[in-house]
This record gives sequence, structure tokens and C-alpha cells, in this order.
Amino acid sequence: MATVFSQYAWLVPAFPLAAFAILTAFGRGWSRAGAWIATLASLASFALSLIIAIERIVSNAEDYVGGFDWLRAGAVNLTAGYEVTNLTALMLVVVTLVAFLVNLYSLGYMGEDERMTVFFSYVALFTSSMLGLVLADNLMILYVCWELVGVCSFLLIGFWYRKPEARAAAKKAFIVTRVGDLGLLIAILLLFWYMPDHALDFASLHNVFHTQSGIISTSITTLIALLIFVGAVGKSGQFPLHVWLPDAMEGPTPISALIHAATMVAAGVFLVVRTFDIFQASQAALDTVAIVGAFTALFAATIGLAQNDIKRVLAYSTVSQLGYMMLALGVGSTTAAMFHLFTHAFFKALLFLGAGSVIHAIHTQDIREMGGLGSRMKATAWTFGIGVLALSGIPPLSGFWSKDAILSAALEKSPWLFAVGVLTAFFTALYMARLFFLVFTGKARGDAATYARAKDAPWTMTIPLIVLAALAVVSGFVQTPMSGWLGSWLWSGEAKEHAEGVAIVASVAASLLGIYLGWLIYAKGTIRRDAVSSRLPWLVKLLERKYYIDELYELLFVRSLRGLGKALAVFDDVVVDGAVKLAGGAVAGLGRLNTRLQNGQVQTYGLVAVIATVVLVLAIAGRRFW
Amino acid sequence: MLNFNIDFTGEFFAFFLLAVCAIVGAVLAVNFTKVVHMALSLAFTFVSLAGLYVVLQAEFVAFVQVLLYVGAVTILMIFGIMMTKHQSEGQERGRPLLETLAAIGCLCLFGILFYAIRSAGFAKPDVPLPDNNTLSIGKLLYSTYAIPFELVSVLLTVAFIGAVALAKREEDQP
Amino acid sequence: MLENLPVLSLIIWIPLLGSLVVLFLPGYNARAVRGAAIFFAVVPLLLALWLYASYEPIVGGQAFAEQGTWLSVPLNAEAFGLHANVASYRLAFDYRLGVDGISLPLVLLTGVVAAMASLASVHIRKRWKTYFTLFLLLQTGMYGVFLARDVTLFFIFFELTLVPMFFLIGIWGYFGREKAANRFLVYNGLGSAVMLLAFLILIATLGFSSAETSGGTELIFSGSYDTMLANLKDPNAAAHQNSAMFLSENLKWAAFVLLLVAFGIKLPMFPFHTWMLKVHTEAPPAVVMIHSGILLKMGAYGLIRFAAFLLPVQLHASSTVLAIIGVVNILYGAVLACVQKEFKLVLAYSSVSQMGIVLLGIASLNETGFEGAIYQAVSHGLISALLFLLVGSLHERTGTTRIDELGGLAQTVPFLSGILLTAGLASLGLPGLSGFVGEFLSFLGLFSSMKALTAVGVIGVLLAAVYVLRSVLAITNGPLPERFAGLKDARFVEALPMVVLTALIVLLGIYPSLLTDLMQHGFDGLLKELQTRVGG
Amino acid sequence: MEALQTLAWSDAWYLAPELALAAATLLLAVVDLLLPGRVNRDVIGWGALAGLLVAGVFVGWHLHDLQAAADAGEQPVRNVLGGSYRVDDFGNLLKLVFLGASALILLASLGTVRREDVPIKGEFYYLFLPAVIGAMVMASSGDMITLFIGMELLGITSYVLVGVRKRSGQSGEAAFKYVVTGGTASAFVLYGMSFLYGVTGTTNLTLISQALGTALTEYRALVYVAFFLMIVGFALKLALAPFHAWAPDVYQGAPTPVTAFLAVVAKGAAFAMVYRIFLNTAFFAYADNTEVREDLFLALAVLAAAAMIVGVAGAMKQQNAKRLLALSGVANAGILLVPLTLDVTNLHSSMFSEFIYYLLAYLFMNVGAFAVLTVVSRSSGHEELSAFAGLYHRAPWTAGAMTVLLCSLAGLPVTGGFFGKLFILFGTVQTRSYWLAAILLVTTVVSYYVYFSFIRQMYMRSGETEPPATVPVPSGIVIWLCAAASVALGILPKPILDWINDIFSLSADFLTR
Amino acid sequence: MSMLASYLTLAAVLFCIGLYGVLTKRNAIIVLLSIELMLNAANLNLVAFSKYGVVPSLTGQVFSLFAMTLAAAEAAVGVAVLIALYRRRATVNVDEFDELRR
Repeated sequence: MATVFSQYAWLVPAFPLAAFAILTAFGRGWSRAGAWIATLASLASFALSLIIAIERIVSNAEDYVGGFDWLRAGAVNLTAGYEVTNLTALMLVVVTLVAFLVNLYSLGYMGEDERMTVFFSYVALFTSSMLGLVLADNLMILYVCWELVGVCSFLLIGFWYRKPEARAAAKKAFIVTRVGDLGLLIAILLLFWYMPDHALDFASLHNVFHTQSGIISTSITTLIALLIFVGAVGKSGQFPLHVWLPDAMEGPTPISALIHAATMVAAGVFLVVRTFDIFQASQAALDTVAIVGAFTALFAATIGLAQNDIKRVLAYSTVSQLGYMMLALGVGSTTAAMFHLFTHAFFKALLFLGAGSVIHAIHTQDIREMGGLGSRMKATAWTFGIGVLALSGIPPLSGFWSKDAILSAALEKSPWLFAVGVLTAFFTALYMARLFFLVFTGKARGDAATYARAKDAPWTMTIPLIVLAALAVVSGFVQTPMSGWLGSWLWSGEAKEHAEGVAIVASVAASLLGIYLGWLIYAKGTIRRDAVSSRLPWLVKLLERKYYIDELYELLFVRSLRGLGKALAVFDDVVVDGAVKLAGGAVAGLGRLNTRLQNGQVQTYGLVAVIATVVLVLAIAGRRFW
Repeated sequence: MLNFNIDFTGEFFAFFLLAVCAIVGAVLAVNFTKVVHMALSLAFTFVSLAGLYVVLQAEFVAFVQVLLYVGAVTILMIFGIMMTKHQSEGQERGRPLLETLAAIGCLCLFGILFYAIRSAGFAKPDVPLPDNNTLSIGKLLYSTYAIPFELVSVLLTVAFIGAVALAKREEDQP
Repeated sequence: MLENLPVLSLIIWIPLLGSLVVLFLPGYNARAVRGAAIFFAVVPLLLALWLYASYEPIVGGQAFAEQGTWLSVPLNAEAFGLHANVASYRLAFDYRLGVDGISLPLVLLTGVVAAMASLASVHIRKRWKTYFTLFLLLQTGMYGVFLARDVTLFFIFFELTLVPMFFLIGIWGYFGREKAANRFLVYNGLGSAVMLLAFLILIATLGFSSAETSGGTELIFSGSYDTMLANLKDPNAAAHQNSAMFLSENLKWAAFVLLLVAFGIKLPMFPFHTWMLKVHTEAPPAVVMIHSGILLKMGAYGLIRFAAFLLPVQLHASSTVLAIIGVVNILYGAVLACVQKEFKLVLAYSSVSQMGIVLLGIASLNETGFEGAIYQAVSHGLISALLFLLVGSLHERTGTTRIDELGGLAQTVPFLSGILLTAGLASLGLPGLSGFVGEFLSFLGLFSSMKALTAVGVIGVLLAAVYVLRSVLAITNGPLPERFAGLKDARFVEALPMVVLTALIVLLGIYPSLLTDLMQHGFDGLLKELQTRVGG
Repeated sequence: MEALQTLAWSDAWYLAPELALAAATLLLAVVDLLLPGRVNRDVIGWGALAGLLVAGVFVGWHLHDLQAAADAGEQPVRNVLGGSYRVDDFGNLLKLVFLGASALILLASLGTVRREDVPIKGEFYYLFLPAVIGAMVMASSGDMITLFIGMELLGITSYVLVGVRKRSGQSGEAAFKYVVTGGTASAFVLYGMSFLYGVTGTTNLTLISQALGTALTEYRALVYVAFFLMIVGFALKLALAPFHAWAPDVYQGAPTPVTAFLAVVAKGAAFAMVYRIFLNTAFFAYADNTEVREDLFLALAVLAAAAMIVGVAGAMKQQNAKRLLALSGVANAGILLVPLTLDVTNLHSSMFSEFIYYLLAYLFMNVGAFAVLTVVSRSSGHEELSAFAGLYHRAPWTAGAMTVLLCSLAGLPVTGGFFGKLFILFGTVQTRSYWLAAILLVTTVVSYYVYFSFIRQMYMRSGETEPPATVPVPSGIVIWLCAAASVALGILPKPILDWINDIFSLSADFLTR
Repeated sequence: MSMLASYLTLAAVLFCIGLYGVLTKRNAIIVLLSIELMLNAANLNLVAFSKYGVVPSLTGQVFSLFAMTLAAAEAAVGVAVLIALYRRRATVNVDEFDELRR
């Protein structure tokens, strides 16, 4: 049936874009007014998205595609188009909702910053690009928005530009994700030349790879899929390109919530989902995705155990959860992946915003300097607690359902992947418990005066927490083992539901065990905190230093690039320019030789002339008489 | 290649004698130490050449040679020598490098010339020169070579004016 | 209204007229001089915009083509066994102008950058009159290069840019200006000398046509580009095989290599790039805007216009080599840009890197790549002009452009910093800004034939991010040194060109069809030729 | 015995330009003697100028006559006394160049030559005239004897002219060096001519070219020797590398107008003679036996290349403006020689047009540059490059004119120098002498550096402290005339080349057949 | 060896000796005289060819007469130049005439 609102979907990104344009052009000197414009724009987007989603839920509308010619050059004929499907509608809602809440939150969080309008304009641009990414009907436009969200992320990470760490983190984020982007770019180049009619839109992709598979050889398909996955790895902070995400926490906390937890980092997952037809055509690619996802999930979770920065713990948790999603994709369950993406967006945003409130209150991010905040910041503590539980996968909170869906799918494919998933769930629960107990319970370990002043944030900051907490509780019910509504809606009826009892039991057990262990260590103190660090100091050190990956990269890439650059600089100067100078010098040398000849002695001149005569005659005429 | 199969005629003897004189004069001119001696030995060469011209049946040329070279040029040079101060050649440091290279260069040049001369097989000419050499030359000068002749007159005038202008002492010299 | 005027000639000669006007203005009246210069720089821009508006790709540029005999010199050909049926020879240098989808974007670029650079010349503090005289003269040369349709005319305009540039660098540059000016002159002179040789070979062997005169058939050697194209396609060319006039294979190769070197120097192509480092660092920023923004593009344009169109077979045979050179350019420039301490050098090496992409586009041998090359040229022109405009403004304020001495400028000069960041992002090929499109099209074009090589070249995009962010962030972010605390942000005259250039960069990034539509049929001839000669 | 063919009165008409100059010389010499010492000798200068103009009118008249003859279908050549003197378009065009150049040089020197510098000012002015006679004779004879005498007339007069700054030891030294080099060169040329005469039995170029065919079969080595000796002699006269070393010394020591004269007229005349002899005689083997011809032209080409390279390279680090221009003259001599060395093929036979066009451009740019140098060195008191420092501030218009002249010298468009070089280059390409083209191009580029060292001084060095340079009116006229002509030659070469092409034909006008 | 070759060889010898003199003799007057010797060698050539040449003719003799005249004129001017120079430098040593250099 025809759609009414879907055709106005382009307005969804247009609102924040307009806000961005207005703020950039006229926003200098405005402060709160500008912020409100951006917030209202995101609200408008949210409202429209919601209407579209509801329309689609209610009427089960057809997909809508619209757009205009964007680039005509040679064989290239690309449109800037948008496509509204159930999947995109869902993403629209998630993105706009989180964006709106984060905007609202930021009104309070960033209230004292003099560059508030700049901040909001960046956020607006990000929202717009993210929505564009979601709506894009072809890979090219998706890539364009993909890069734009990257830039916004970069801008916002480096928002506090005076801090050298922020500068470094922004740079790192941009460059590391760019590595992934290159993969995506090459994948697009490949697709362009292999696809019939150079089509890059998702409908054609679906046609070629799903409906009439076999047009493109398997090896090329695998290559394309892997390259796309490289892009996703970069964006979604999967191993080995995860290094930028924890550093990205140098940005303002709302940004961490919006970009580095809920939306942008999930774009990698979204990309794989969007191009899943290609992955499905190649088992090797799927396996890779699953293995990388599983490894990342476990790997990041272990690091999360040993971090002391509240946001970094959450960041590694994000990496870990994204790993889950990849795992889900790798085992072929897009539903599980999208489901987890959906729930994760809410509870992770919640956690970050809660962390933001804490940081806002006591101006430190080190959990070792916190403690006992639960009594001073009740709303924060409660909502944060819900988030922790949701993330840990405690039923019936949303995280439980989505994680369970993933583990079930994994178990179906391979017990090993399942085992890794369960182990990760345990670690997740453990580090989240550690985080919660260290921050909100016990005694204050930091500055007493600060502690005394700590209180809940203003309403603009609290309301988002409450809304998100509510969502963290309920959003899981869209897809339970009992009703596969989300899956059937997303993929138009091909719902295939299964729930493994083993999976449910194992994951709940692991979560509870983790939380219990955390309680024992960090709240009750039954187990000494240095129980591990005193026995296995190297292990703790290894985890604290994040397996020395950063150091390794520094050595492998940064140093070697610098070394190569220095070497080439010498080469450029000595060899390339040297050759030029040599040529110049040769002429000058000839000139000097001539100057030496000009000694003022006419007889010398004559002598040279005579010798030249002899040589000339012998060389030219002489050869005829030889 | 040096097959000197020469007809020993009278002309050859005259040539030989005069050639030796000319070469000796020239060589001596290069080797003397006193400038006047050099000039005089060169004059000797010029005279020898005049003799050769006679042998070559160019009496008028020989006459002019004596007149111009021995009579004018050499005297001019000796005037020049008189008007300037001279140290003898040998008293100064030699320039061995220059001299060696010059000698090599000249020898090579001579070698080339000699090779070229030797490689040419000259046929005996069949047309004799006119008997009345001087008259014929005179006629030529006034007919075919009238224009060069006139030009030479301009040239001599210019050389005369130029030489005087250059050599004369400036009266307003400080 | 303009249809009946020789628009192309007007575009070329109005700056020259302006140059003369400025020359005779009273020198003390800086305002009048500057005003006149800006006026005479803007008028061609307006004409170019009119041209853009009335240009139809399908029709091509015939409507605007201008043609006149400039000089036609007899070659006194003697009757020493003349060619059969030929009574006399002539060497004709015609005044031929034309515009097509390849040159029009570059003409527009020239108009924009030149107008903006004349606005940006506020930094010039001495001898304005001479400065603007030369500046306008330079513009005549640049427009001429892009509009000439006769190789000799092209060459003359090409050379015409040389002398004003020498003065502009040598008089108004920084400390090492004279050395830089010399190097520019000699190195580029060498380039044009090489080009001249190639052109003469082409004239002598490809530029002939015959005409009937009263005395019989006259053979005319001319530099007419169209004649050359026609002769190239002449199916009877084989009949001339043994003629001395025929462009033999060896000669074709010679001409191709010479053209490659000539335009490679201008481009600049590795290893001929060292001259421009000095120019970039020593010349005044407004001049570097022109230099980096337009003059380098003459290399790209020449490569396509002459090396590609006239010698397609050679282009085809050497496309791999070209692509390799392009990749080397990209990576070499990028890696070196990563380690420079002087921002101008970063930009210089980044130009090397960016121009490598143009080479890739040309090496791709397909329309996508060619259009990408032109797009990249235009885009890089705008971006580097903007960057050097910023360099000028920053240098004026801080007295330095060394990365390690600058920092935190976003605090005191947020506008400049913002524009700098935007320009930087554009230069690293961010989608949505113009830099991306050219890059993408070039890569896309080349990818059809050389996949692995393209993939290696794409690494340059990553390195671009490294060097741009490294330098831009070092300048704008981080702690602010004490002495830069009181800096003032951009004045209106500075901000105006910045905003215009930024707007164009964004516009071209958002809606690339603005430019690509122009080029649509520009490469038809070449593509057809490639197809028939080498079978696609 | 044939009837005595003597010089008829009617022949005097053909000799009119030379005769006019000779008459003017004598008249001025007498006037100079009679005039009291205090009278400014500039009068003599104006008289000499008038003599040159009269001669120019005669030459123009001859050209017109020849044109009329050609239109009437006759050979446009007048041979006097079997070619010992010859009126043809080649000669006439070159004569115009020589007369024009001399006139410009004289005009520029009026008002700049000072009595304390040149005590024999009268002689200085009128001795230009016989020198020009010599140059003209070198361009208009088909007989080696006349050519040689013309060369000597020019040479001997030049020796005197170089030495006219009697108070300066440098002038004398330059004159002496010139005498030695010039004398040696004459000896080489004469020696070479003697061989050529020997193997052909005649001094007439026509007869020589006819006889050379047989001579080659029997006396090949001697023919080689004859030509190579002449080449060496001419190379010395033309200052082709490596026979050039005397030129900077002589140019530096000579008064600047004389330097200009040597650089333009003396060089041009030597070229005229080279063209006469080599094209006329070495052309013998057009049909067969191209070996010797190739070798000779190769030798010339090598010398031309060497001259271009050495001239430019030597000038690179030269700090003395006059020596620099001398070395530039060396390079330009190489360029001027290039057309001659090119093959005459069915596509290419325009070497003379190429040559004379560049000679014309060279005339204007060189005379102009020397005129500027005279003005500048007068104001600064020395002839180093630094004399030009800040000229832009001291005399902006002169600096502008100098810039134009330098661009022409450097061969930048759109100037006569550019077009001349382009034309020559096209010749090299048509004959496929790419190596010469390459050398020509590369040296041209290096010469940018050389000539722009003037520009660096004028525009980029401070000269604000020095007083403005005054430019005498005649010099100013010459400078601007030369600059304007340089530009005009670049923009509109067509009329001149059309004209040359109309009146000149290699086989009809030049080769004595 | 024919007579002509002998004459030519003699001329070559004289020419080379003259050249050597020009190149090596310090005294300016001797240098000038050496040039005369070279010219004389050429004259000898001309006269020899005039008798024994391929086509014997008086032209050679006429040429040599002209050459002699010119040589004399050249010598005169040369000496005049030298005298003028001597007034300034008080020397006739060729190797001391090196103020103009480099």
C-alpha cells in the first residue's frame, strides 16, 4: 500500500541539517537559543521518524525510494536517494530518539561551555549525517554519510581542543576509522565494476547477490564482503581497529553516549545488515565476521575488567557488545544483531549519560576516586543500576532478551562461539558490577568537599536518564522467544524463532555469577581486591595496558611511517633534488671551467683554439680516413 | 708513405736551398733570445720566400715580397722594437706547459696538413703561365680584380689613419 | 547579449587591458590601483560564468570558437625536389580559441581563483602598481592556456605565465625569494622547452594541411589543434608513411615522452617536483594561490589536451607506467607531507600527492577517470587556493607558518581555524566536499583496469588524513602560545574570498553534477579514438 | 686571351652604397682635420650617420631594382666583373642589417662618448664607415679575394676602433688581443682559401663549386683541410666555442658602442661570409658524395652547439655586464649558425630566412642592451652587473625597455628573440636534427637564468640610494626603438618574413651559379 | 713527391712555426711577426698553386699580392696598437697583458 509519510523521510535528516546550517551561519554569540533550536530540530526529526515507523508498523507499507541525480560522470550515474524500509524506519527512531535525548541532556551538561552553539551544531550535523546514512538507498551515499559521521565524531571528540589528549584522540579516531573506510571504498569500487549496470543501490545488490546469485564469482564476493566488513570493523571498533573508541572518550560525555555508544558505532553493524546479501553469498566472510565479533567481545570485556576510567570501562563494554552484534551477524542472525543494536542503544546511552551525570557532579572520571555516590545522586544511581542490569543481561530487562537471542543463534552454529559468548557475558556482568559498586556504594574515596556538593543533575539531564531507563527495561519485549515481532516486522514475515533453553540458563547463570562475584569483591569485600593483582601482576598489567595494542601500533605504524617519512625526506633532498642541483652544478661547473680558461692570456686562448682545431679535424674528418 | 722520389732538377736544388734558408730563418726566429735577432732572422725567411717566388716564376710577387716584407714590415717592426723597451726572452721564466702543448698542437696540425698534402696526387699541369707575368698581373688587377684593388686602397687609407691616430701622442695628455 | 561578442577573446584580453590600465594609474593611489585590478579580475570571471550558463555539452563549444589568422609565415621552399604537387610551404600560427567540457571547468577555476587572489592581495605592502600589472598579465596567460586551440598559441600563453610569476615570486616573496624565482624560471622554462620541442614535432608531422592558391597547392604547417586531430584520424595516414612529414611511431613516442615530461614538471610529477617546494614556501600567498590553484593545473590540462588526445595509442601503451607514477606521486607526496614541520611544505607535498590522483585519472583511459582527473584538478585548485589564502592570513598575524611554533589558534581566530579545518577536510577527500568527488572518480576510473594499483593508491587517502590532521590540528588545537593571545580574526576582505571558496568547495562536493555535466561530451573524441585504435 | 673586362662607370652604380660610405669617410676625415680642436666632434658623428643613411637609401634602391628585374623575369642578380662583386638580395638584406645596426649604434653613442675617454673622437665616429664597407663587401661578393679583403677591411678598422680609448690600458690590451686573434684567424682563412684555390684553380665561388666535384675525387684530404682551416678561421672570428675566449676580453676593453658593433655587425658580416662560402661551395655535392658536405656541416653544428653551451654556461656566473653580453654573443653566434648547418631537404630550405630573422632580432636586442649598458655604466661609473641595481627605481622606463630586450635575448614570447628561435627550431625539427634542437632549447632555458640576473638586479636589489640615471635623448630613442622593434618582431613577424620570402630565393639570389 | 707537394710542405712547416711563435713568444712584436709568417706561408701556397695547381693561373699570385698588402696594413695597425698600449703599460710582454680576464 502507498505510504504517506515515508515519502517525507528526507525531512528527517533535513531538520538537523537546517539546524546545523543556521547555527553555523548565524550562531556565533547565541548560546542557549541555538541549543534549543538544535534540540527542537532533533525533536521534530524524532516525531517524524516515529510517525513513519508507526505508519509502517500499522500498515505494513511498501518500501519507498526517492532521490535525485547526484553525480553523472562517465560510467557513473549515481543518485542521491533515500529508501524507507522497516529496517531504516527502526534505525530512524533509534537514532532520532537518542539524539533528541542527548540534545536535551546536553542542554544541562554543556550549559556552561562558551562554545555551546558549536557543540550543538556539530551534534546536529552528526544527527543529520547519521540519518542520511540510515536512509541512503545506495552504497555511495551511504559511504558519503559514513564519512561525514566520522568527521562529526572527530570534531566532537576534539571538541575541547585545548586538551592535547583530545586532539590526539580525535586524530586517532579519524585515522583509524579511515583505515576501515578504505576497505569500504575499495569494496564500492569493486562492486561498481562487477555489478551489472554499475548499480550500487541496495535493491540491486539484493537482486544480484540474493535473488540471482552466481553472477559474481564467490571469490570476488568474499573479497567484497570482507572489504565491507573492514569498514564495519573500523567504524564499530572491532578488533584490531578498536583502539580509537576508548580514546574517543576524551569528548564530552553526551557525545560518547550518542556517537560512541548508541548510533555511529552501530553503523558498522547496520552496514553489514544492509549488505547482508553479500555476506550470505560467502560462508568464509560470515565465518570471519563471527570469529572477529566473538573475539572482540571477549577481548574487550577482559580489558574492561581492569580499567579505572568510568567512561573507558563503558567504552570497552561498547566494543564488547558490538562484538556481540557482529557475532550475531556472523552466525547469520540479522534479527539478533539488530535487536541487540536496538536495546544496546538505549541502555548504553543510559549508562553513558549516567556516567556523565556523575562526572558532571564530581569532575573526575577515575572510579577509584568515587564511591558512595548512590546516596547523593539517587536518580542517577537508580537509572544507572537499571542500565547495569540490562547490560549484564538480567531478565527481564532488555539486554537479557537481545543477548539471549544472540547466544541462541551462536549455539546453533557452533558451541565454541557460544562458549565465548557466555564467558563474555560473565565478564560483562563482573566489570559492570565492579563499576557500579565502586561508584555508587561504599565510602567516598575522593575529595570530600566535592563529594558534599554532588547532587543529581537538573531536569534536562535527568529526564533523558529516566526515559532511557524505562526503555532499557521494556524495549526487550519487542522480540522475545515467545513473540518474534521485531524479526518478522523487519524482514517482512520471515520470522524464524527459536530459543534454546541451554542458552537462557547459561547466560543468566553467567550474568548472575558475574554480578555476585563483583558484589563479593567490590561491595562486600569478602574477596580482597588485589587477590588477582598480587598473584598475577603481569595479567593485570596486561589488561590495564590493553594488551599493549596501542604500543604495538605506535611501533608498527606511527614510528615506521615517521621513519619512512624521514628517510624519504632525505631521499627527496639528496637524490631527487640532488640530481637537479647536480645538473645545475654541472652547467655552473662548465661555466667555471670557462672562467678558468679566461685567464687574460691571449696565447692560452690561442692554444685552446689550436687544440680544438686538431680535435675537431681528427674527430670529424679523421673518421673518414681511418 | 714517405717515398721521396724526387726529380733532382735545378728547380729542386734552388727550392731545397731556399726552403732550408726559410726554415732555418723561421726556426731561429723562434729560438733567438734577442728581439732584434728574431726580427732579422724572420726577415731572412721573408727574403728566402721571395727567392722561392722567383723559382715559381712569380717575379712580381717576389719583388713585392721584398719590398713589403723586408722593406716595410720588418723595418716597421724594428721601429716598433726601437720604440719599446725589451728584456731578452731567455731571461724570464719559461712556460713549459704552454710551450709543450703548443708544440704538440702545432705538430699535430702539421701532421694533418702533411698527411693531406701527401695524400694528394698532383698531376703535372698542362697549362703554362703567361710569360709576361707582371703585365698580366697588372691587367688582372685593373680588370677582374679592380674592385678588390679599390678596396685595398680604402683599407690602406684606413690603416694609415688608424695607425696614426692610435700611435700619435696626445697633446692634451695630462 | 553576449552572443555576438568574441567572449573567449574578451576573457583573455581584458586582464591585459587591465594590466595596461593599472600601469598608467598613479602609483600612489593604492585604492584605485587595487580597485581597478579587482575589477579587471572579476569581469573575466563574470564572462566565464556566462559561458558556463550558456554552454551546452551536446553542442560543445563550437558556438564560442574563435579563429583568425595571426601570422602565416612563408617557408622559402626551394625547388630542390619539392614534394609532388606542392608549390610552396607555409608555417601558420593561427589565433584559434575554443572551449569545451575539458577547458571550461578550468577557465571557471581560473576566474574564481584569480578574482579571489586579487582580493587576497591585501597582504601586498609594497609596489602595488607593479604587482597588479604583473598579476593581471599572469591572468591573461592563464586564460590563454586554457582557451588556446593552437599549440603555438598555447605555448606562448604558457610562457607568458612564466615571466610575471618570476617577478611576483622574486619581488614580493619571502626571504629566499630570488632563489625560488630562479628555480621556478629555469625548471619551468625547461619544461616549456621540452614542450616546445614536442609541439614542433607535432607541427612538422601532424599539423599539415593543404590549400589551393594561385601558384598551386600550398602546404601549410600549423599548430592548429583541430587540424592535428583531423590528421590523426585521417584514414589515409598510412599513405603518408614514407613521407618525411609523417608522424612515425618513434616520433610519436618521442613527442609523448616529451609532453609527459613537460607537463609532468608543471603538474608536478615525481621526480620533477622539487622546484615547486621552494615556490610554495617563498612566494607570497596570493601568488601561491594562483600558482598552486591554477598553474599546476595547466600541467594536468596539457597532459589531457595534448598527450592524451593527440597520442592516444601511446597513452594507452603507457597507461600502466602513468598509473605507477601516479601512485608513487600519491604515496611519496603523502609520506613526505607527514613529516614536514613547515605548513607550506605540508601543502606543497600534499599537492604532489593530490596531483598524483590526476595522473591516475588520466591513466584510467575511461571517461570516468578523465572526468575525475579534471574534477580533481578543479577541486584541488579551489582547495589549495583556500589553504594558501589561510596561510597568508595566518602568516600575517603570527609571523610564522611552522607547525611546531603554532597552536591553539582556534581560541583566538576561530573563523580562520574553522575555515582551515574545512579546507583540510576537503583536501583529505571528505565526502560532501569537492575533494572527494575527483578522488573517487579517478580511483573508480582506474580501478576498472588496474585494481591492485588503485588499491595501493587508495592508501594515499589514509595518509592524507594523517598529514592534514597532524598539521591542521597542531595549528588550531592544543594550548595557545602566549604571544598569539591577542590575534584578531579575519577582516572582511579576507573573509570574503574564504567564504566564497569554501562555499564552492561545499557546493561542488554536495552537487558534483554542476561540473561533471559540463564535461559530459568532452571526451567523446578521445574515447572513440581509444576504442578504434586499441579496441576499447 | 679574352678581352680586358674593366670596371665601367656603369658599374659604379652597383657599388654606390660602398662608394658613398668611402666618400663620406674621406670627407669626414678631412673635415675632422680641418675643424679646430674645441669643436665638438659629435658633428662628425652626425655626418657618419648621414653617410650610413645615404648608403642605406642606395641599398634600398638596389633592392627595388632587383625586384623590378625579378618581376620582369630576369635573374635578380647583378654580377660585376665576373662575380668579384655581386648585388643580390642576400647581400642587400644583410647590408641593410649592417647599416641599420651601425646607425643605431652611432645614434646611441652620440652624447655618451666623452672626450676624456676617447681622445680621437672624430676618428672614432668616422671609422665606423669603412668598417661597414668591409662588412658590406663580405656580404656581396662571389669571389674569395674580395671577400677576404672585405674581412680584412672590417678587421683592421675594428682593431683601431677597439683601441680608441687611448687613455685606457684596457682598451689597448683589448685591441692587441683582437689584433692577434684576428690576424691568426685571417691567416687560417687565407691558408684555407689557398688550398681551395689550389684544388680548384680559381677563387670564384661559382667556379669553385663546379670544380669541387672533380677535386673531391683526387684531393679529398686537401678539400677537407681547406674547409676545416676556414672553419677554424671563421670560428675565431665568430667567437664560436672553444675559439671564443678572446671575445669577453675584447668586448670588455672596447668602448661600449664598438662592443655592440663587434657583437652585431662584425659577427653578422662574418656570418655573411660563412654563408657565402659554405652554402655556395659546399653545396657542390648536393646530388652525390654527401659525405664531405655532411662532415663540414657536422663540424659547424658541433661548433654551434659548443658555442651555445659554453656561452651560456660561462655567462652564468659572470659578474661583468659586458663580459656577460659577450658570452651571450657567443651563445647567439651558435644559434645563428644553426640554420646553416641544417640540411637542405625538400621540406626545408628556409635557412636564410631563419638566419636573417634571428639576426635582425639579435641586432635590436643586442644594440638596445648595449645602449642601456652605456647609459647605466655612465651613471654608475662601472660595468659590473651591480650597476643595474635598483634601475627600476632610478629609471623605470629604461628598466622596462631593458626587460623587454632581455626577454627577447632569453627568447621569451612574444619577442623577436622568441620568434627567431622558434623559426630556427622549426627548421631543426623539419630536418630532424633533434640533438641540435635539444641543445638550443636547453641552453635557452639556462640563459633565462643568465639574462634574468639583470632583472634581479634591476627589480629586486635596492638602488634607492643612488641618483636617478639620466638617459641622453639619442640613447633613449635607440633603446626604445630597439625594445619596440623586439616586440614588433615577436608579434608581427609576418610582414618581414613575407617580404624576405618574396624577394629572396636560395637558389636564385644566393647561390652563384 | 712532386714539386708542388714540396712547396706545400714547406708552407705547412712555416705556417706551423708561425703558429707556434704566436702561441709561445712573449714579445708582442715577435707575435705580430709570427702572424706575418703564417700569412707568408699562405702566400707561398697561393703562388705555388698558381704555378703547379690543378688549373695554373695568375689568380693565385694576385691573391698573394693582395694578401701581402693586407698583411702589411695589419702589421702597421698592430704596431700602432702596441705602441699605444706600451704607453700605458710600459711593457710589450704578451703575458703581462692580462688585466682583462675572468
